[in-house]
Amino acid sequence: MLVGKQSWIFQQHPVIAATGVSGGPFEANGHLAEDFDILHDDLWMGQDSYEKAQRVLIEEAIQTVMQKGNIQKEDVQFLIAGDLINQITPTSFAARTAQIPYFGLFGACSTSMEGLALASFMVNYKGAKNVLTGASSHNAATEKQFRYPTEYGGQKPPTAQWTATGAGVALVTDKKNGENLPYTTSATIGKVIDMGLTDPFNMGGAMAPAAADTITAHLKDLQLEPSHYDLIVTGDLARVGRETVLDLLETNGLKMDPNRFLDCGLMLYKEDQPVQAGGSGAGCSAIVLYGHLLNQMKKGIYKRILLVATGALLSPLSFQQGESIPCIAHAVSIEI
Amino acid sequence: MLPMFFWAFVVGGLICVVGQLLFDVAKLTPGHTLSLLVVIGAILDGLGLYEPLVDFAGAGATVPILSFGNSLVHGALQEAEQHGLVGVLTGMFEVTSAGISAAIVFGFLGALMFKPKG
Amino acid sequence: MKIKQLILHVFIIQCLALIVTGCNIPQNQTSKDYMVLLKATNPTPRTVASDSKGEELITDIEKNIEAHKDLYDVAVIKGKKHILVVYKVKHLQRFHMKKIEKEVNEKLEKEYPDENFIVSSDYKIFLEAVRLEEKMKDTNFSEEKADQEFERIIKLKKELT
Amino acid sequence: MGNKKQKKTPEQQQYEQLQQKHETKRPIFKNCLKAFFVGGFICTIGQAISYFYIYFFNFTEQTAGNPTVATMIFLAMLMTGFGFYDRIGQFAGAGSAVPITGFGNAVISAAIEHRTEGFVLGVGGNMFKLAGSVILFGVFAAFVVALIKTLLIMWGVI
Repeated sequence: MLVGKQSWIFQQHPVIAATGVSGGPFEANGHLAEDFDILHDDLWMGQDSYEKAQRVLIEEAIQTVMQKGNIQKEDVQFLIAGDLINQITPTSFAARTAQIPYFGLFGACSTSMEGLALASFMVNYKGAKNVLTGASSHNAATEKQFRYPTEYGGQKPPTAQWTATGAGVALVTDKKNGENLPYTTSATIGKVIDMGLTDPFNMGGAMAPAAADTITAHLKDLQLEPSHYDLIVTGDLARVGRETVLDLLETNGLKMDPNRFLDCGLMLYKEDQPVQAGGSGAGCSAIVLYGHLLNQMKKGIYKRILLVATGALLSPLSFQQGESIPCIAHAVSIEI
Repeated sequence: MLPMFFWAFVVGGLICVVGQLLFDVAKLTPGHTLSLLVVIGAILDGLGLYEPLVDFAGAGATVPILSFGNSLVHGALQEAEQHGLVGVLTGMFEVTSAGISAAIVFGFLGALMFKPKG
Repeated sequence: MKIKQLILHVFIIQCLALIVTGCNIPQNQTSKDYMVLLKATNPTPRTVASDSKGEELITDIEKNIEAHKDLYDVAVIKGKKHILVVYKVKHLQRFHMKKIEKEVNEKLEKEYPDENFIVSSDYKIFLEAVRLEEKMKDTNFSEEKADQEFERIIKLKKELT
Repeated sequence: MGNKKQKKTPEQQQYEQLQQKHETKRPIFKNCLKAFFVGGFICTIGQAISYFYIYFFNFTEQTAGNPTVATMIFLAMLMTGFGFYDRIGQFAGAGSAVPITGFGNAVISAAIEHRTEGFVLGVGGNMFKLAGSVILFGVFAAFVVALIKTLLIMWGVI
């Protein structure tokens, strides 16, 4: 049901029945290693290109989620997923393997919540019984696509971010089997915001206004106070973006508790890992939510969270042509 | 010879500091910075200033990418001395061929031998 | 797979090392000559063909050149047709090497108009001059061989320009 | 490039200021220091290699430049291939980018990166995607400079 200007409320409470999360070697050394279902110690995942490696990550995440959710592919109606690589081929190729009717999404790093919102909407209105949704990224494949060759010795400034290697896929169903499972309650779809920043090594700064806009809209549409949520988590704003968005929200009249305002990009890696400002990438918010955060919720640490995935909608071409970086953010609230 | 090492270190280091300032203060990408330095090298040689620096600092002046512009001009001028204006075109790679051909050959060998580590 | 790659690496590196080192390693080096690059050696002036008049001349030349304030360490060798004059330039003066070379040339031509000079400040030429000088200390080293060596140095120097 | 600044709305400019407050500053002095020492060190190695060629081979101070450059690019290939050069680059910035080894690294890293697209379209087509601009602007600038100088000499100006 539409509430306010741009938000949905899911009265049927679509359930996130199971999740599958895979990651690479760098993530295995990070903070959240125990929340992964599959961890690779080889960045190539046994493939001969990084793009294929990313496909493997998605395939594995899909397999895991179907196993854990105890469901056959015939019973899954749709797969809604995306990534950052050329025309989202890794996801499409994984969908070819999965043989599930497929919506390919591109929302850059906001793909995870865009997918979860759409999946919840479908399930809520009986457009589907079981939907898989997810997002993925691969560090080396993304670097190659957007920046320099991985072996190139260019210096990254401290505002740069490290693209996470990993895929997170969730199974959204209409079954309420009484178990202690998280469910989605509402979603806010953001609009594209461009504050004219052009530095591709400062994504956090570019994406912060989009996050602030979506959070403000969400709270206004649902008439909530920030304290309604135990935790508000942004996707991959990292250090620079997180501080900026807190500042922006305060000017909007929303006082956040910094201890209850986290960022996936900052949670994923340890302090001593060379990630500059923090993690990023389409997979970043997917693996942190579907791995770590839902586990925390099942343990009862958090009851209500709002996840705001942010995406920078640039391409290597657009920034070389001197265009600024348009950004977007989508929010989904999850309760248990 | 020992002072040569010292001055190579100092001059080479200073040229790199110029590059770093172009990165950090002027916020240029590595591609822009290196292209700019090569052009500066070419102009310095045109003014006759680079050769004394090479005499003075040895590898401190020949190893930084500036010297690429310098040797391009050098080759062109040498050839122009003998063959006139056509020499400007034909002599360009006379001196720099080593760097470019080494980069091509070793680049290809590298692609044969290695995979990106990530 | 990994072992195969490793062998390939080692093989290619070996090949390159062979190519690099395989070509023209100079013959019979003397042990002391690396000192040339480290400090002033002040080698004795020599003539390829022994004649006392020539020796007097080159000692004179050496003194004359050494008087230049920007130079140190001068080697002079007289061949049949040319006289090779090699010197080192004080480091801070290396900015003006071209000017100094011109000055030395002019001075030599003015004071010894009858001789043919080859002037260089290149370390390599200096090194070779000292190597030749060392060899010529040995009385068994024939005049012919010395002349050959001398011409080789001259050729090397001419390649420079 | 010129119209980028003009197009910004007041709102965007305001945000830019706010954002800059939170932006982690680049440690310029520290970066310069690192660039100085690593860059200087690479040049010193270059000097040692060129003395090696002068001493053991028939190269003079001027001709030793070519084999020195080739050797340094060879070393850059090994370091790039074994995955060290990008780490040195992150530490040293311009200190490892400005020396000729950085040029080698740009060519070689691109070549290695694109081998998955095949040797012709991948390696061949992308090898110079980073270093190409250096060659282009180097050659063009050298052409202009040499042309001007040659003409000036021909007209007897200098």
